[in-house]
Amino acid sequence: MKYSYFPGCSLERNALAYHISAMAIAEPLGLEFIEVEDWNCCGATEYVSVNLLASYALVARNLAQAAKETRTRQLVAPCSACYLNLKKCDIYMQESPSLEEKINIALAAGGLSYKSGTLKVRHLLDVIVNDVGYEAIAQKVTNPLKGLRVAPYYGCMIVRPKLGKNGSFDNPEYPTSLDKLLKVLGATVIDFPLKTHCCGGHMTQISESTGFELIRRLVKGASDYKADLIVTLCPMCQLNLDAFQGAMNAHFNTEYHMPVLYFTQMIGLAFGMDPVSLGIGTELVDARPALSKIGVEVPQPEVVVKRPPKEALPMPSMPEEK
Amino acid sequence: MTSNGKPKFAMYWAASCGGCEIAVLNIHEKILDVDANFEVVFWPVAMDAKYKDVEAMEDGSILLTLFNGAIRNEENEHLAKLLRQKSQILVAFGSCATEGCMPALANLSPLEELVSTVYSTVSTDNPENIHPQPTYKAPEGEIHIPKLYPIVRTLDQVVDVDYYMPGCPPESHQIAAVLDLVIDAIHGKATLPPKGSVIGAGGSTVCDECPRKRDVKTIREFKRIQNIMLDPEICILEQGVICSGPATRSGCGALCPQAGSPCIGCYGPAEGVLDYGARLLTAVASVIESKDPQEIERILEGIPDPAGMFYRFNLGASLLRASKAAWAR
Amino acid sequence: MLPAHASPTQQSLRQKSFLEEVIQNTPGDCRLLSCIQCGTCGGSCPSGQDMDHTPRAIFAMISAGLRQEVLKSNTPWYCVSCYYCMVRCPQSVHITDIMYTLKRLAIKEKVYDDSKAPDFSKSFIEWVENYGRAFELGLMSMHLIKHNPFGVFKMAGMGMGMLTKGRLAFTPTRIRGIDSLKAILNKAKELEAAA
Amino acid sequence: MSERFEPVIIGFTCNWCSYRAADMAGMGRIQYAPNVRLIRLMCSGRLDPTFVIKAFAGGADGVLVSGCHPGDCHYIEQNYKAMRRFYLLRKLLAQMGIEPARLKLLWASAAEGQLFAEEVTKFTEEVRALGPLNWNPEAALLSEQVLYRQPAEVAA
Amino acid sequence: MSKERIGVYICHCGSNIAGTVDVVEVARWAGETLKERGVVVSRDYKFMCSSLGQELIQKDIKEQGLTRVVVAACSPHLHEQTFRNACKEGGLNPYLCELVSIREQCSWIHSDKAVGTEKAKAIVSGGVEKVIWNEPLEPLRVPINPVTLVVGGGIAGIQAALEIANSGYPVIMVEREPSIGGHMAQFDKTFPTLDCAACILTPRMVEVGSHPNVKLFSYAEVTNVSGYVGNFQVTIKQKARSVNTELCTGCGICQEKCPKKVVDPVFEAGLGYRKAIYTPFPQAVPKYPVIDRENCTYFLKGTCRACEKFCPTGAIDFTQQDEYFTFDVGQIIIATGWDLFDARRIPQYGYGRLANVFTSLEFERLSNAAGPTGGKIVLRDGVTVPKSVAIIHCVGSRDRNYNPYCSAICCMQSLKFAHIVRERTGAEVYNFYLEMRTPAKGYEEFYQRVLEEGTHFIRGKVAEITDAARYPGEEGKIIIQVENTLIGKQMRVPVDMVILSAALEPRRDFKEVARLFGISCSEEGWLIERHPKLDPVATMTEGIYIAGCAQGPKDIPASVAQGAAAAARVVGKIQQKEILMEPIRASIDQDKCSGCRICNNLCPFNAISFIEERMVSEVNPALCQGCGTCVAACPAGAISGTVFSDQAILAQLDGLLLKNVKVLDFTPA
Repeated sequence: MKYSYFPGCSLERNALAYHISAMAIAEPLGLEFIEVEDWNCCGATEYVSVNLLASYALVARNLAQAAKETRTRQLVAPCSACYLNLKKCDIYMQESPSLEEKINIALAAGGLSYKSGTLKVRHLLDVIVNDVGYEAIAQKVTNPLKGLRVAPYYGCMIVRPKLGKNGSFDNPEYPTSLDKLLKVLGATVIDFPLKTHCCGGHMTQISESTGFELIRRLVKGASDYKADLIVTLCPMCQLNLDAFQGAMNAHFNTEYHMPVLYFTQMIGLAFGMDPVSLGIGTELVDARPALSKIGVEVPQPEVVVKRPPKEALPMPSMPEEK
Repeated sequence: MTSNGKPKFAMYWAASCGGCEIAVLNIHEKILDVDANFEVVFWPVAMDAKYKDVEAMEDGSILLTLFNGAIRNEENEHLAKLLRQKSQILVAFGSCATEGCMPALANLSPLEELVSTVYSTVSTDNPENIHPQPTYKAPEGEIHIPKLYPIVRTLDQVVDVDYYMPGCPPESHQIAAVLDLVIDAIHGKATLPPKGSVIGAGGSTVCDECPRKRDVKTIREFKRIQNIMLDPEICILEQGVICSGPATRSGCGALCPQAGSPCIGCYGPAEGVLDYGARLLTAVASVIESKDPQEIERILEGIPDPAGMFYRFNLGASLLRASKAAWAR
Repeated sequence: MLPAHASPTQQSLRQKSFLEEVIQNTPGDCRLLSCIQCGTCGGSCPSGQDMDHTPRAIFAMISAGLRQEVLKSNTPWYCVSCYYCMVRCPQSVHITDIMYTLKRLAIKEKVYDDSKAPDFSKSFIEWVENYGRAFELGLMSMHLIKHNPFGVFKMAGMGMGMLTKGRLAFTPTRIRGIDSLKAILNKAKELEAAA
Repeated sequence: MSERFEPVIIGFTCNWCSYRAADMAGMGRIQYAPNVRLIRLMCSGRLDPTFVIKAFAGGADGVLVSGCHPGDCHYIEQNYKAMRRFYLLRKLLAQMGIEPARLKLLWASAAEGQLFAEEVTKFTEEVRALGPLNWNPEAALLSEQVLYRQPAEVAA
Repeated sequence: MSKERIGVYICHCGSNIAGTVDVVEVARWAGETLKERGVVVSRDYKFMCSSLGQELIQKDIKEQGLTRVVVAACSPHLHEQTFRNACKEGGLNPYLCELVSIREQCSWIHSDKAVGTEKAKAIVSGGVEKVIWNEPLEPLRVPINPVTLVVGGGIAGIQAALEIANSGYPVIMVEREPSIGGHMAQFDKTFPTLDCAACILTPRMVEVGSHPNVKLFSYAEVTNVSGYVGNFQVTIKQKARSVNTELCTGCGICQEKCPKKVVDPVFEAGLGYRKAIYTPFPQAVPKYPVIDRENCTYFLKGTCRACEKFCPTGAIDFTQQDEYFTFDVGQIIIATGWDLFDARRIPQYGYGRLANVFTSLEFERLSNAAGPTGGKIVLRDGVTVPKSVAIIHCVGSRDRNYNPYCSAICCMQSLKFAHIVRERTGAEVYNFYLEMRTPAKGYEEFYQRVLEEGTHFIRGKVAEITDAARYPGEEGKIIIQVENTLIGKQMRVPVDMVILSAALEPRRDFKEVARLFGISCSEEGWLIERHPKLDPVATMTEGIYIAGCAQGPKDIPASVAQGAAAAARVVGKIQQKEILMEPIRASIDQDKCSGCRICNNLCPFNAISFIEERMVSEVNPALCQGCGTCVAACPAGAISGTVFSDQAILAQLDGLLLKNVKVLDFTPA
């Protein structure tokens, strides 16, 4: 099965682990991902806050680039925000011919065009559970995640809002596809009541206290349910819950230690792949104690601080460097 | 009144096959009554006459004109108008004049196609592909042929008609009866029916005169006559072959069904029916035995040419009259 | 002319234009007119506790024509785009889309009280417009310096962690088709301005 | 002002389901294309193909035939008869040059006001796309195209 | 030029028509343009259906000598009879009046006045052309069978059945469940008076069961309906009870001895158990139990027969088969009731996942003295008494995601629950409401009472119900998250128990019911009344009435009122002895008929027969229903139909296409 693949900015760097684990499991799952040529940022939730039409044009450029790929009409995005932006743009264009016309006028300025409905935008999870299917996944499991208590965490934009005639591929309030997948992998899956609650999005940048509170609720919830780790499918969720967990603990004077991994990493582990090849070890909240429960040994990662190359552009200075 | 005191009689043949003329002659000794009671002033098939003689007559000087044939060309129309002007009683005689008959089936095709079929298709031996020209310069001078109209019309679509006499051709006994009636009327022994009436025909439909045994009807397959051995006793429609009898005016004596062939509808619609084809269609469709759309469509494949089937004689007088291809430019 | 003692609400009710303005600036049929003030949105909102007004209250204020108060409110900037309100709304009001509309109107008129969130959005799109991709390190550091210089220390640990784990890039990536992208975005802005 | 072609459509409905569907659309104030003018029959089984043909011959651009859903007929099964006639009629009309899309069969229950309205609008657009029918065979006789000229003396 | 003198009347219907149709212009146009067609009077009037409007027509009939009348107003289904009667009283045969709809079919569905006006002209023109062909007719008289079928044995059906039976006429009642009583039998108390539901219902149930005029079929369904008002034929399927009711005394030993216990999803709303052989509750009417064959050990495994062994009268009959009975009835009342909204459709309310979230029906059973806990209000563990209870209004109602309508009873029901909880447990009660709707007699007073009892009222639609504790004090509780809209702040209220006042929904099989009885239902599935205000219990199908919640959500007083109203309509009809029917009939012209027999098997009512000796077909007018299918099928044009004759329809067609309008002041719409 061939798919156009839109990694999105996060997967280039902060969520590289998501990207490499997705690539690693693609082959055993029989999936072939063709990266969209010279893709650009989807605008996240920011661009539309400033300029409406340009935000759609920004997304539409990606659709136009992806539509050039003739071997497939399916566009898959692992990032929930990218997935929603791409899908929303395509569906709003279908629903409003005048929007479609305007977007195409803009695209034409860059030598591109896109006919809405050409591509079917999918989330990576949707593709894996529905196109590959639970049975096919089960057959590949060599190292079941037995004994590991996991909190399946979907976040918002994979299931909400309901767009177009078909809505989302899973229930917007109580999705179960990731639960089922993790069960197939052999994990003990908790009925996580906060599974579709918000990770805070960009709130850490807008209002720390608000952002940290949202992180706290989720980490506390998973911890109350005695989860060993949270499994997610969105780079933003992972970033907030993982990278900001320390700052959140400091803010509330708490001591949560709740690792956050991507579902693709969990699939890879169940398939018996090398944890490092799945990007495990790059999480800030150490997942090794949890993974040791299922006998996965992760070597201490090398600390690599890359220096900027010569061609690098000037950087704004960090205050501590002053 | 004419010189010999007898009322004048005319008969004309427009777009038709000539069968109507034969039918009139086929009334046997009755023809003598015609001669005894009428002075035949114009009847191109039977006697020599010139159009200009007719043109010279006084308006209304002909008592009875039997006009057979449809209006295909300019000459037909000219004569229809001329005879209307000169006649007191104008009868649309036979199927062509009343409802278009076979000539009007040409209304399913554009005129260009008809002409090219006649002069250019493989079955035509016309190596030099010569088509008739509207005008031709012969050494003797320029000659012309009448203009063909894009659609065929019935007589009453061109002129006012007093009576209609259906049939292809009208049955001789019916012709005789009509002539008797007119003769009686001349002598004051009978009154003519109201203007616009259909004469020389019955008031019901062909089944009324058909001796075949009839039961309720359910059709699961339409068959064509060449593919079936018809039971001589049983209603033909019940055997799956479309018989126009139920929708066709009686008066012929159900000749065709009696001879083992379905009625093809030459006597036209029953009294008060607006569109013959629609009535026959609705009757036939109503008795299809299926409730499944796909099966119905499959059964209907047994009627490959509904227009030709249901409007065999009546297309010219039908509500639609001609296919769009024929009339739309 | 209204009497001098007319309250701001009475004044604004007569104008009645803000509601229409919001509806017109939101794509599709946002169904704002159908709001029945049930509070499903306010109850569902993850950051609702920190908003000056719940979304429900904002809608009441919009229909009351309290333009300034609405555009100054932090409510839209605290929207995390989780879409809970939108899927739960019993009247199918496109709440999240309306929040985006309010942000755009506020930026256009620069009427917000706290510039932190608008600036974040603006810096984000600046990187996107110049490089075609988001650049987290640049964005986060610039944003922090401007709005929370002391918070930098709090975040420094996390930043260093990210750097050591190789999860932050030092340099932004520039897409090859940046000129084409710029042309597209400029054209889009031109079209929007014309409308 | 743009001169958009507004087709004239005659709609035949049964008294029990489809006319009530139209009533229902009205009661729900569902806005739909104004091009359809309805004739209420007791049952779609009352529909004589003559009516449809007369409508086309008389200037209609489209004809809607509407009744209860198969199996729901107020008269048990008469809508099946309408269905049989409809298919045969459509075949005949196609031969006459009337596009099958100008004749629509719509099953609508008394509860389906929304469906009725939507289908009418859809049908109107389909007929609009086909353009005017303007049925008028006599028009052919007015055309100036002459295939064979005929002088006065030719017959004599 | 028609020889008729036609009067045309255009109704404004207030602004219903006049808002989108220029009625004055239509009247002017008809008066001038259709003059040639015989129109001698053309008027517009505010409300044609008012007595003044009707008098206007009657005056013109007398003074102007009208021979035909066309009224352009609302749908003929609403007022055709009104205007026919008006004409009749004015001295004109009622069938010479034609009502054409320019409201449902024009003004209400268009917003452009020019378009609406032009369309209205065409519609009026169609009516004028048609009315010329209308013939004076007399309605047909048909005797009425005095037996009435009542479908559904809830409170509405019981009320209707008793009213009719007590008037001296026979009733057949069909109930799907083993006992009558309906939802009301499940309740403990009834608002606002807090009467014990069983105390007021049971005597009525007994009366139905023992009434000499009532024949009761429980555990039965109607499977077929044919015929027409006064003369329906209905088929009733009596499901096999596996109990011989001739022998059974209702002693209950079988239920005691039956070893198979199953959850009762119907009467106990899933909160309690019953046996495989059971009556839903002790006071069941009839008293005979039924064997639930899907759960009976004998039917599943072939052994057990405990009930048979212990039955003192030998009434158990495992071999019983479903039986079918056919009855002739004159009229039918449908009172099939409602189903509860499935609260699992709202995952964020946790029903089905959080043990202590209950539905309203579950709570009814929980609080019922005859219920599974004997009326003790406890948590799902069966022991713990809640200290705090949240009652959520509008669950699945007033929500476009589920049901857009208001379920009408939930506010009062929720107040009743609040009262019962306070009274029996002393718990803190929080009612989460959207609007408090208490419009009937004594309802607002009940609200006052509950307010004074100290129940907390929080205005806001609950966002979610969760067991995920966020703050201290929330652990182990169910937390209600909501915006208190009156203060504009989010709140989290931790409680022990939640009651969801779930929506009333149409019966799940509403489509089959509507189809079976040939009546219509709304998009949601509520059966539709003939007129929402003036004819709330009749349907568009003569002789079929609706009562209770089948027509829409309503409380017990309203259901009883409707049951009684339907009964009054039925009795009124019976007492007329015969009914007048539309004289829409087919007839065959014997001279034209050729006996082709095409029509012979087209009539589902067998009204057409073939007369062998004369070789013609004939229509029996007593059997003919007037569908007109044979008229449309006769190849000879020998069959004609009244009211909708070929000429009339073709004329209306010409009218709608404005074929006879010579003045070209018309631009097609």
